[in-house]
Amino acid sequence: MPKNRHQSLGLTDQDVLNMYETMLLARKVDERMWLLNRAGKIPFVISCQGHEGAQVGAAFALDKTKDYILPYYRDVGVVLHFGMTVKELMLSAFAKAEDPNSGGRQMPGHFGQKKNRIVTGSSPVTTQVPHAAGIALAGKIDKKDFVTFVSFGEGSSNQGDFHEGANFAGVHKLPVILMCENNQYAISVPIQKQLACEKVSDRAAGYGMHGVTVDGNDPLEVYKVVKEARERAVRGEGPTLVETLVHRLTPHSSDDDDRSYRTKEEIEEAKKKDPIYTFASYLKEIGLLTEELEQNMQTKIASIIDEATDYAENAPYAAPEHALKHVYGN
Amino acid sequence: MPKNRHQSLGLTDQDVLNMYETMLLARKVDERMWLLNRAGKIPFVISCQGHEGAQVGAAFALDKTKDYILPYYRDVGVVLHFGMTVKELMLSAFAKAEDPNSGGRQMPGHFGQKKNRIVTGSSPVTTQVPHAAGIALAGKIDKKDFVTFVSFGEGSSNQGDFHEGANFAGVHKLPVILMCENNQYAISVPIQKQLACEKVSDRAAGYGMHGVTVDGNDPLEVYKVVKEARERAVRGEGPTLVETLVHRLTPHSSDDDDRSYRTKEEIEEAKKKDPIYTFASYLKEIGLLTEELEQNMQTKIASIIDEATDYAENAPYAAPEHALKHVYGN
Amino acid sequence: MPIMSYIEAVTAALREEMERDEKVFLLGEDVGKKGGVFKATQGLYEQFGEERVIDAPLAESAIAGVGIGAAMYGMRPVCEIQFADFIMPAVNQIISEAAKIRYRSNNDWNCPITIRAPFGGGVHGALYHSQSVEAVFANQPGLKIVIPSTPYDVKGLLKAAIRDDDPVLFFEHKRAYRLIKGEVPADDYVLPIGKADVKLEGDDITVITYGLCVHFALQAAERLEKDGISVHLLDLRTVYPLDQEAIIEAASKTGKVLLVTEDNKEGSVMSEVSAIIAEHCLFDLDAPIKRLAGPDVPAMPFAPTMEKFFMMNAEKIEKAMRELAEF
Amino acid sequence: MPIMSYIEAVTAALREEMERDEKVFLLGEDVGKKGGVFKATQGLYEQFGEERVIDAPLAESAIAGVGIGAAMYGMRPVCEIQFADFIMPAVNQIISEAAKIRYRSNNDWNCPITIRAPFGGGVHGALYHSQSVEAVFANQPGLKIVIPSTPYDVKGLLKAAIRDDDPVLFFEHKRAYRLIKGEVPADDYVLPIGKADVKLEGDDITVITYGLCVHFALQAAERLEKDGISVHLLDLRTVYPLDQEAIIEAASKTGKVLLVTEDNKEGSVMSEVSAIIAEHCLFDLDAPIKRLAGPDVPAMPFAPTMEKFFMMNAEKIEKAMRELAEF
Ligand SMILES: Cc1ncc(C[n+]2csc(CCOP(=O)(O)OP(=O)(O)O)c2C)c(N)n1
Ligand SMILES: Cc1ncc(C[n+]2csc(CCOP(=O)(O)OP(=O)(O)O)c2C)c(N)n1
Ligand SMILES: [Mg+2]
Ligand SMILES: [Mg+2]
Repeated sequence: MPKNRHQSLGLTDQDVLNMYETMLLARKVDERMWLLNRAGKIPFVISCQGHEGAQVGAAFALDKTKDYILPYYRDVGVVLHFGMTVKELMLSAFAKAEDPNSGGRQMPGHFGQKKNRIVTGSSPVTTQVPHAAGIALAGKIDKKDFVTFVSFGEGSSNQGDFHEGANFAGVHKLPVILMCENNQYAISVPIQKQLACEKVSDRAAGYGMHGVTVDGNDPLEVYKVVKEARERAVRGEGPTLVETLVHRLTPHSSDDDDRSYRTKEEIEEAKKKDPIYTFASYLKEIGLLTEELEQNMQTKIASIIDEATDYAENAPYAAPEHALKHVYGN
Repeated sequence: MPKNRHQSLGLTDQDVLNMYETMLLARKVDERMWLLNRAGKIPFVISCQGHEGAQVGAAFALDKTKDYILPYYRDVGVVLHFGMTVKELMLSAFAKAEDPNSGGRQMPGHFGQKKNRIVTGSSPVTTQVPHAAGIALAGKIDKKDFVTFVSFGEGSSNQGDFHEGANFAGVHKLPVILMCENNQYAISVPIQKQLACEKVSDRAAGYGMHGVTVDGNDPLEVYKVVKEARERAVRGEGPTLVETLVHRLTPHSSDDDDRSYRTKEEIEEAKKKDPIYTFASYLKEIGLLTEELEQNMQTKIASIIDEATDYAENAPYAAPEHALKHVYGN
Repeated sequence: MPIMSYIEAVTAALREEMERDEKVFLLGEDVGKKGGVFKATQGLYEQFGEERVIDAPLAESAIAGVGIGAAMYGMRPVCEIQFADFIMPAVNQIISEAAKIRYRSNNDWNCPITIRAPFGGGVHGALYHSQSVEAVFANQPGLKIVIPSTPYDVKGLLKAAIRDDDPVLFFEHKRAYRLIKGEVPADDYVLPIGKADVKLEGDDITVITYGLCVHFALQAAERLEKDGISVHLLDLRTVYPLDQEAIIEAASKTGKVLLVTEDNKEGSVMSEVSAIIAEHCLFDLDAPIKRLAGPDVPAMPFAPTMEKFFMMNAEKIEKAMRELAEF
Repeated sequence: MPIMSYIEAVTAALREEMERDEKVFLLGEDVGKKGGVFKATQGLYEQFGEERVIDAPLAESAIAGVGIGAAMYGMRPVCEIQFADFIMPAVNQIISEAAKIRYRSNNDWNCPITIRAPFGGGVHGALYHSQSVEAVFANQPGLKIVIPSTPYDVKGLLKAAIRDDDPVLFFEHKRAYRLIKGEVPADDYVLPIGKADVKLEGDDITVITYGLCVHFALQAAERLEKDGISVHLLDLRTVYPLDQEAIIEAASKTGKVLLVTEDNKEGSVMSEVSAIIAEHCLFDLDAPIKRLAGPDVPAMPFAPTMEKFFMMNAEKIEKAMRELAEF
């Protein structure tokens, strides 16, 4: 009998099934978007594929009723758990007026939804790290006990804003969880040309914060360290830098062709560790995920996505003149 | 008989006397500038006082015939060794046309002199770190074997440009020596409000580079680590982050009054470790620095400074319309 | 009414807003214990504590970025950039983030941050402590840029900036800090952002300017008045977005327009003022639209000869006014 | 003469300059193995090796700053910013450093760097992959800003930029990359930076623009010609510092001026063009100086409806031209 690894983390059987379902949902939404893109129906996709274990593991370790999240463009798994619906993601992919992220103004992957404390993001990478520190600082002044969660790629951890934001959080011992989803590429540039340190988490020491590197294909590992980070944060012990090792299973985006800079073999190798399959295996091995249950999930997810796609495809665009609105308030 | 500490470093007796003389010269020039400022003759001073040990120790470890230096505003000791004369420093303090740094365009402390490979600097802190990486990269492409030396304060190591420049140097294993002169203050802000790490050199690991912290009051210690850093650099082993622990013995600048944010006792305590006195003691203890020699040095330095001051004071300003020149070449 | 210096009005506005609203806090280099390098925040650390008057690490992009985060949460951060010249590392946060937060989120989020910075020359600040930086930002919808000229305006406009639901850049002329004094009501008042102010009503020539140059223009106008030349003087107060209506009215009034800025000439906010006039009231003009500005060199040098050559003053304005009046 | 696309002309200029001068090297995100996200550097990594075609870490301030360092040493770096929108983190290096190095060192040092970036909209790039950023830099003496409109100009001006002894920002309209084709001589030639180019000689109205809009204006002019309206069209090519002489000449020629830019209206480089005209040839004008520009909103949205609303095109220009002609 294989070992139950989630119980000791305080996760119920239902919890881990929910985690799996969220991962699967993220994956399936993403796959659908590629189909829609290749069919010429949506102009752009940027993928979560391969990152779902890290994303969902982390998201479940947060308090989705009060924490603030500052996700980056791949974090479909994170925003789904925080309350963004598939329909809303599809509205964003189709750039429709009802898209809650931006009303069709931004590309998909630029998440933002105030009611769920998903903080609006932009394209220039890592600008959200100082924002996460700022929201945590505001919470401290305001005597609230939430934490902020901010994520980014390993290439992006070379931006000045990562450094300045991390340092600020460290100096003020702010309740910030910085999570790097290290997939070893920044578009085409491999990690050796991005960073000279062995681990991105080696950077934590320079900010006086705890740093840790985990297998991002394993949502339970990620859950554990993010939960610990959250506890540290709430205890007033300051920020944590969590590095999750993942693989990007797709090209960088729908505009990229990765054949020019990495081999098929490399991707095949990565696919063996695909978190969707490895986590499913675990759940099957311990007898939680039955054929039937999985089939039900697949069916349910397919119908959610179908419905969302139909809705979004048929939804109206914002009127042209709407472009003039909301430059300033009042 | 006290131990000779310089021989094993490959420094001759004359070398260490020269080091001391350079330190003393830097100190005396700086002291004169304060007098001139308080007498209303020059508008601004920013001081090297307390940093001379680190500066001169480092400068002597470099090859002044080929290395490029990117000093920061306190580095009088560094530029003196690299060939900038007291007269030139005074011309800069008086903002006169003949000032080789800027022709009177920049404040004093903004060093630059191409013939001595002192790279022109600006006021926004730490912009010179990527420049140092860039010059080192150029040298590598150009198959030269010089190193670049770049310095900055510990507060400034929080700027994005420090991070980005250090990372670039690390990734490309460039021959760059990054030296932090950590005097525990950024103007009025104490180090605990600037950094959360114990040592600035803790940041080195995040760039895959060697990091070391030394007593900046001891020019021999600094000489040793900078020399080692230079050797590593020349061997192709990449950059080093050297942190020197020093004290700022003056207010931040002639515009600052430090009584509002630090105690007299703190400064008194720091003065006990003043590198000028501690290094002089060492040289006296081992019998190198005699009363007579010191007297000669003092006399010589005083006359150099007097002469330079007179010259600079009487030198002409650039003509008003010179402000229009050199926006673009040709 | 009490007489205050320009910088005292800054401090008063900050103090009153912090007393009024717990959500207001300060963030910047040396703003705490030292009270700011110019003393704009003097006494506030003692009064409000280190949690609301925060000595930030030396990192401008974080000062802006942390402020932006706090503002999105609902606080009212007032960030100080020690010298306007050092706002450049924060440009990405200001332009890509603060300016676009409301728009990009389709009005879901907003960013009520105020960023203060001393700017301008004439203080032996040399290249990097003398710049006028407003033109860098004066083409970024979503931002507002306020540059007050008097202590009265400082207080009323800084309060308005802090209460504004959108990001405001608030540039204070550092030469004005102690030089310019004026009456400032002790009570609470705000002035509208986006509205220019007629400083002098006149018939012969129109001068449009802002910041310290308003005072130089007033001095020059006084001298002209003695010779019977009457000057209509408009203080822009908000340099972005501009008060088009006031500009058009002022220009049409006399038909002879002089635009004055301390900034370099090419690409300054005065180019936009000129373009507005040329677009809307060309046929009311009796003379070419004249601009008086700093020379097109990177920034003001340190040496007094060259600094003076660059810096605006009453004499230069007087000369240009007379030329225009005689046109 | 071979026909090339706009982007092929970029690649050709880079290749030829790298072959000509060993000091030329490339630095940017994905410029190496991938050949750039737009393929502007395709084949150069293979030809010149990874030491001269450097895939930089994702950090724009370092890309600019390392380039600046190398340029001060005497190299000729050509840095690529992947999208012009992402130049903002490098603003401090560009404005405080590159632009001021010669001036601040009193001509001792100089900085011959070229910074290339694709800009502009109409490619479903949304807010952060569509911006026109030239106005941020178009008031910084020490910089030159080149925006070519044709493949011929691309090659001649990019070569000139690389050989220039001062920093040049070289903005390439990304919509033009594959859309615009034209004859490009196979041999070596440079075009002068700082000189505008008369695209059409005409008598009725003057249109001044740059970049992709030149093509829209050409299309519009063609339609007007059928109705007997003759257009004088000036392509600025260098938007900072501006070619004043050419602007004055073009404006005076017809007395009716339309200025076109894809950028937001307030504070664009067209404001300066207007101000130059209003200052120098006011009395030659028969109509207000008209500006046609993007709306004053942060940037171009993603949804096709709103993108189209923002984006410039031949129809909008044609309409404005006709109105002006009828004035
Ligand atoms: C400031 C900035 N520069 C460049 C880009 C273009 N860009 C988008 S994603 C990306 C690579 C990011 O790599 P990484 O941080 O490793 O994240 P990943 O995509 O691998 O998850 C680049 C260069 C950008 N968005 N922002
Ligand atoms: C980008 C930037 N921001 C602010 C300043 C103003 N400033 C000049 S020196 C200084 C403090 C520097 O502290 P540190 O780096 O520790 O060096 P130190 O002066 O102590 O040697 C500050 C804030 C500046 N020069 N550049
Ligand atoms: Mg990556
Ligand atoms: Mg210090």
